[in-house]
Amino acid sequence: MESYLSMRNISKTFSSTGLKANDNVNLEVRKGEIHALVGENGAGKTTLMNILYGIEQPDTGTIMLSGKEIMITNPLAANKAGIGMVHQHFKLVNEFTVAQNVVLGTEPMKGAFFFDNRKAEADVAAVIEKNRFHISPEMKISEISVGQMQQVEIIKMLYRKAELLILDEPTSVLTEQEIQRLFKTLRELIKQGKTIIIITHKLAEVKDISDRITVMRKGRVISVKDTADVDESEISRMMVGKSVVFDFDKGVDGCRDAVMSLENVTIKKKRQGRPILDGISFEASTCEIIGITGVAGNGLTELEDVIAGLERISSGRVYHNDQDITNITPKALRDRGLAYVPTDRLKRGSSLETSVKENLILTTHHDFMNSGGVFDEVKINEHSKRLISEYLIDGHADVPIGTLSGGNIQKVILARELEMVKDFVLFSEPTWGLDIASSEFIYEKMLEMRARGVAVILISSNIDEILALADTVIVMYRGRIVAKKASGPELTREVIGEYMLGLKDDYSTDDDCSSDNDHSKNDFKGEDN
Amino acid sequence: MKSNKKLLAAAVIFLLLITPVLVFAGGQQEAEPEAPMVEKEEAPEKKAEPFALAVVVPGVTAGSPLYEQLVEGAQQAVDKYPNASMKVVELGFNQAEWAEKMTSIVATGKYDVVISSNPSMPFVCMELAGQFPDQKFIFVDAFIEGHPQMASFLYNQVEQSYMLGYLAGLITTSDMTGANADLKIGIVVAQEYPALNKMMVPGFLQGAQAVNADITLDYRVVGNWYDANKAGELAKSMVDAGVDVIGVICGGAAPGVFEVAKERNKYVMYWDDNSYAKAPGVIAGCGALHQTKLVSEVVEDAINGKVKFGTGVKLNSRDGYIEFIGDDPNYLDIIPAAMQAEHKKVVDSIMSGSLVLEVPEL
Amino acid sequence: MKVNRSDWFVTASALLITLGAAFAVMLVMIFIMSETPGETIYYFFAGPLTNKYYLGNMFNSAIPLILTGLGIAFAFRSSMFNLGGEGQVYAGGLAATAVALPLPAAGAFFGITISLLAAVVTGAVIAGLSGFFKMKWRTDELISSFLISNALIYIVDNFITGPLDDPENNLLVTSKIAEQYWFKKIFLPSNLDISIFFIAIIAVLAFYYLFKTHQGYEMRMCGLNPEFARYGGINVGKYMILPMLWSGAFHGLAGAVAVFGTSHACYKGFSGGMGWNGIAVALIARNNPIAVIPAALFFAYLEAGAKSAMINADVTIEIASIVQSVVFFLITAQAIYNFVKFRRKAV
Amino acid sequence: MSNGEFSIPLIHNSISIMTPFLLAAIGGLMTELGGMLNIALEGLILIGAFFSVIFAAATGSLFLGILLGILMTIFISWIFGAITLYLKANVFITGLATNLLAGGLTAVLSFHLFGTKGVLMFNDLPSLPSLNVPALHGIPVLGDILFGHNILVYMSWLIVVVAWIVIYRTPFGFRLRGTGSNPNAMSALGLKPQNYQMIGILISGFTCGLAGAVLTLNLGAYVPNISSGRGWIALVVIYLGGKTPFGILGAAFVFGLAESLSNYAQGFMDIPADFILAFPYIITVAAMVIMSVIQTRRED
Repeated sequence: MESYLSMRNISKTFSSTGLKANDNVNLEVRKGEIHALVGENGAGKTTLMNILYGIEQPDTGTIMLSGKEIMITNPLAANKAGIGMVHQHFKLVNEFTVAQNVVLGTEPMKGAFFFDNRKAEADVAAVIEKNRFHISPEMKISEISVGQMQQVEIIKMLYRKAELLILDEPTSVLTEQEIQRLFKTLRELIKQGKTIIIITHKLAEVKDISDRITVMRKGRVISVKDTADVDESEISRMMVGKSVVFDFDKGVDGCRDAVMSLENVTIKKKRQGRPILDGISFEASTCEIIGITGVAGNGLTELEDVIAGLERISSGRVYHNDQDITNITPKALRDRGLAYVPTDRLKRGSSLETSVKENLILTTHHDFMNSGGVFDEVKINEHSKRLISEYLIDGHADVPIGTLSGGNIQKVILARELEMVKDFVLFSEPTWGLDIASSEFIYEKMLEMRARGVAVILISSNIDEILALADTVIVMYRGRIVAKKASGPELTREVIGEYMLGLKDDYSTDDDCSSDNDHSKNDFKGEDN
Repeated sequence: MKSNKKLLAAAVIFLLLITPVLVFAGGQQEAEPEAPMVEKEEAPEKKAEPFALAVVVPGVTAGSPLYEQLVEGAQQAVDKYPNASMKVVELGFNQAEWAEKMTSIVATGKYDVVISSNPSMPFVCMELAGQFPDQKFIFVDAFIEGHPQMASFLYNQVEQSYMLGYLAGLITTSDMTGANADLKIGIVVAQEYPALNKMMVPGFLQGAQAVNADITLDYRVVGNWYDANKAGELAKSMVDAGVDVIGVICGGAAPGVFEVAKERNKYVMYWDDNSYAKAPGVIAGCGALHQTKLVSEVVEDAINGKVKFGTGVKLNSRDGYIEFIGDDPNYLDIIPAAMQAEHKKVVDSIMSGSLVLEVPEL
Repeated sequence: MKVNRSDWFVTASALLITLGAAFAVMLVMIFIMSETPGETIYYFFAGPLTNKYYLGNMFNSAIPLILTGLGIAFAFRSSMFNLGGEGQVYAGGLAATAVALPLPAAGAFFGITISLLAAVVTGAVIAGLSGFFKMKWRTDELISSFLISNALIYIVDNFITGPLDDPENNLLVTSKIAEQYWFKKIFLPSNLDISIFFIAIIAVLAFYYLFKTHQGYEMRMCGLNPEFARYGGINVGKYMILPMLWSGAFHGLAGAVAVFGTSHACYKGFSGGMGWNGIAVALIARNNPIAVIPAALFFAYLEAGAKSAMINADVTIEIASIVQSVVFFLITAQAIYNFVKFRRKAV
Repeated sequence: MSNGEFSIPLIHNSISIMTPFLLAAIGGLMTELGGMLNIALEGLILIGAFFSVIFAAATGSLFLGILLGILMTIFISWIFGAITLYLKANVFITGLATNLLAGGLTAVLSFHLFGTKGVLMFNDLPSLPSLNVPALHGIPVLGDILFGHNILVYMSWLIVVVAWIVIYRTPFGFRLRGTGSNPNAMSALGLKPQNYQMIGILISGFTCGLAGAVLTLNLGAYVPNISSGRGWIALVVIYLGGKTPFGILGAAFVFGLAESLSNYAQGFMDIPADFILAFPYIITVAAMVIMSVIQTRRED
């Protein structure tokens, strides 16, 4: 079958790092297919797609589209050629509405000078209608959920009449249900004659959605296969050289003493009708991983902040070892031994311009003083050297942490936090965007903590992760706990999914339930039509 | 941390580099102390002893009539003598730097005499004079007595201000087109300084009150010497408060007052210089200090070695260095003849010495 | 290490390019404006170094710049913007003078100590106020420090020309402080005084404080990434006030040192430019306390050169500001660094 | 004395005082929205002040003077922008550099062209025409306050409205805001954030040129340093005005009123002038702190 897109002999070396990101790569994509580009982090997938989208220029190689060689010098040229890309990290202007974000750069005009906002909204509404998205064009980005933000990114490209759509790790921030929605949308787009390239390293999804697969490793193409011809472990082998399956032991019985407990924790903000957190109560106990999940925008972030002491609560109590620690400062909490691996590892978890060494001593720098009150460089160097080898961090102690790969940054954070663990640790989205090997490393550490008797709180929107690790699963919906269940065979992703979407609720009166469901701008309204 | 080590190294190297320069410069200086760089061009065809004059402007020449005249007067004198040369140096507005800059000038050893114009200059140069006992200073618009290296000439600014104040008083009590019923005159100053507070403002008010003791003075400060728009706004608010004659002692900010006076048909009094032409029809009275003449004479004396150092001279209007400009066509146009006559009487009585206005202790 | 040395080279080369460009502009200007360009160039570049008096004064004028530079570096390292340097220097100078004047007979050590302390505290309180507003109500410290400083300048003016004015002279200046407080001159006939050694030590201590103590570490972390700092258990609010206190303290000290070392009295407007130039010095030094010393010297050199050229040759002082502007335009230009880096790679 | 009769001229004068702040602040807003702090406003005003009056004197036409003065200011702002954006220099330092350049350049040119670094008087220059609509002037109070200003005052109001339209109703303003808010969103779509920032800087050159023209053409004279810190105040006005054109109009008026009040206060308040001169700054900082207190309260 004739190739729709063919990228030939693409090579790219980054001058700043000397890294050869793409080494003579060939990619063939057929019209009307969903083509999965898989590989571990750093395999060169994103670079290849950035070249296709005109963000990077290749050192060598040619790009042919519908049999014609094209030059793609910038994203505008890519748009013109009918290529659109949805980035892993959304590129949206928070202050603008959905419609405004979509039309940015190709605004509909009223007369020669004026931007026609009404027409923008109408045009975007038409695109939304046609592709059956569920989002309102006049809402501001700051008001919508992560899943909806991704829809906006896709709408942006459809509005630009993209025929070939590139999606970079589109599912990394989505819930199971949102992923299914996305896939439905993608299939819909294929029906309309579009072509899609999807970058991912989640094997189940590859199997589920794609027609063909190109596997990359270390800047080269390893293999091109029809999806039907391979199974997950085979893909995985091609990606990393070995097969990976997550299957961990559950926690030991007994040894369950409450370490940290929340009682009726509530956050109310002025001018917001519904509390952001509403009567949250649970206990994190020793020898246990407690998994908290939910769709983004339902209170996970706030709960993370509350546990970490970064957000004040309006009412309720928080206890640590039976001592009231409600609304104490993050510093006081740290002094009590809170170890915490945050969701936002780039903004919160690390200081990008600071050296790895200095990042490693954030929470413990008081311990590195010599008698004169001055930093003991020798001690600090030994400390960082030890952690770098212990946590398999690929990077030098003296370079800014921002120059490390995402997985290595996460390992630095992990090393720092786990070094100071006393009796409880909080992980939030610990494997977000990481490759399999790094994720596995983190899971091992987490289990190691549990084995040591530490109370582990795992906040994650990744259901697989929750199911694989958590001994107790808590599901949040609209700021409330809607389910708290011990793990077991009957707790499947489907069950959790129903709770996440508010379809089931173990803790509410009927009144609450009905009022929950008629929320007009609900993302998932009319889900199954 | 790396980058800091790097910068630390840079700092150390820089200091190492600078050290020999420092040592070298010091050594050289000791070898030939006080060795000035001799002006090579001055050497040929000299019959008389060469005479080098430094004209030091404590501030900026441009925009200040007195400093302009200082430079002009010195130039006139120097031009007459081929053996004489001069160099103008401006000290800028930061008084804290004056002494240092003055020292730099004197330390060159190039200049036989330093001339400057400002009541504060004797004080600025006092310490310096001790360090350089051969240096001679001449100060105009300043007073110091008994210092062997210094000669000084002080204008009786009370007289000038009194003349202007008297005219202002006449105008505000008159029925001239711009005058109103309020017995109010005003003055806009850039900043407050001793000569202003002790001679000029009191003299101005005294003159006005000699016309009518009920006249009051509206006194406002711009805050700097250059914000002409602010001066204009102040003038507007004064006019709104009933002022019809405004004295301006605010240097570069004065055009703001001129503009407002023009718009609102009010009158301006101007010190130290015949400046009627700067705002015809608006400046109703101008005093003048004949600094050009004074400086030219003094410098000539200096070139001929005739200046008596150690003296302080107070110059009154009868000495011919202070004057009210009463013959300018602009003045004659604006002021009614009767008023001119009345004003002339007072001016004459001061010039003749029958009305004595003492210079206060500065 | 290898990487390091090449970075060194890049920084130095980029600096040379910048200075080269400034030099070129300078030459062009001198050739246009001066009738004796050779002489002017000589006095501009060599002038400050050929004569003990100029050289000493150049170093002397670097002293307050080092302090204000340190003050700004501390603030910037913590991502706090102190635009109120001018007023803080001025108020510091006044405070020191106001404390020293009523103590004409106290011992030198005691008098100097409490005067400097007064200056440091005054500066710190003024700048700290902006930090406090920021911590408490998120008031933009950049604007508030600037406004407070502007208001203060007038108020300090009033003290100098009013209550503290010296009736003996015709200057806008306070009375002279007692002679035992004057800092010892070390390089006569210039004004350079002993404080330069102390200032150098202060710069080194500042470096140690910033990079080797836990408070310095916390301050820097707050500056680089406040969320990270808060997450790590650092009291971020404290580091909105503390760096401003330091910054103001350095500025206040700069004012006091200028008075006690050079003018021995508080002149109206003596601080003019010290605050602004401190910002430039700090940025040229990339907010490194030790690099502040050469940066301040460089700055002082440019000023001294212009002064020397003005006094000895026939150009006006403004030529210095044009040359300075060229240096400022290019000194932080990333593209020049990248250019040198790229060329180096290509070789 | 300090009663009713003063309030009308007081407000009338605050309008003329606020005009340069307002103009410079609107230009500064354009760079601010593009995500850059524009320290250079002060220098740009000075450039505009100098060139507009000397060009006006040279051509004998106010219009040409303003036009050429603005062009010159735009040129200087282009240098500032090009070095900042294309050579990737620190915007704060290049802003300071622009201010230094403005001071140096005007002095050197003034010395070379007119032989003085001091005041340049151009007595033959016509003064700026003012707008008087006799019919509307009759409206009590408001008529007295709103009319009788020079045309540049009305132009500044027009510019506020145009700025609002440009910022909120044109693709340019839309992209400019996008640039300041998230430059990555712009570059991901192939739009170059620098281009919009550059235009923002050039607009600030335009309005600062006009602000400068107000200062000198009002007087028919140029005084060195005539900008007298107005660019810095403009920066304050941008923040105080909440970074919106009409907010800036309000903030500029507040500052103008404070300044005007202090001018009038010198006449009847028996406290040292220095304190009165400090007054506008104290008022502004107090207003700023109070505003942030209110805002924090509201958010909690």
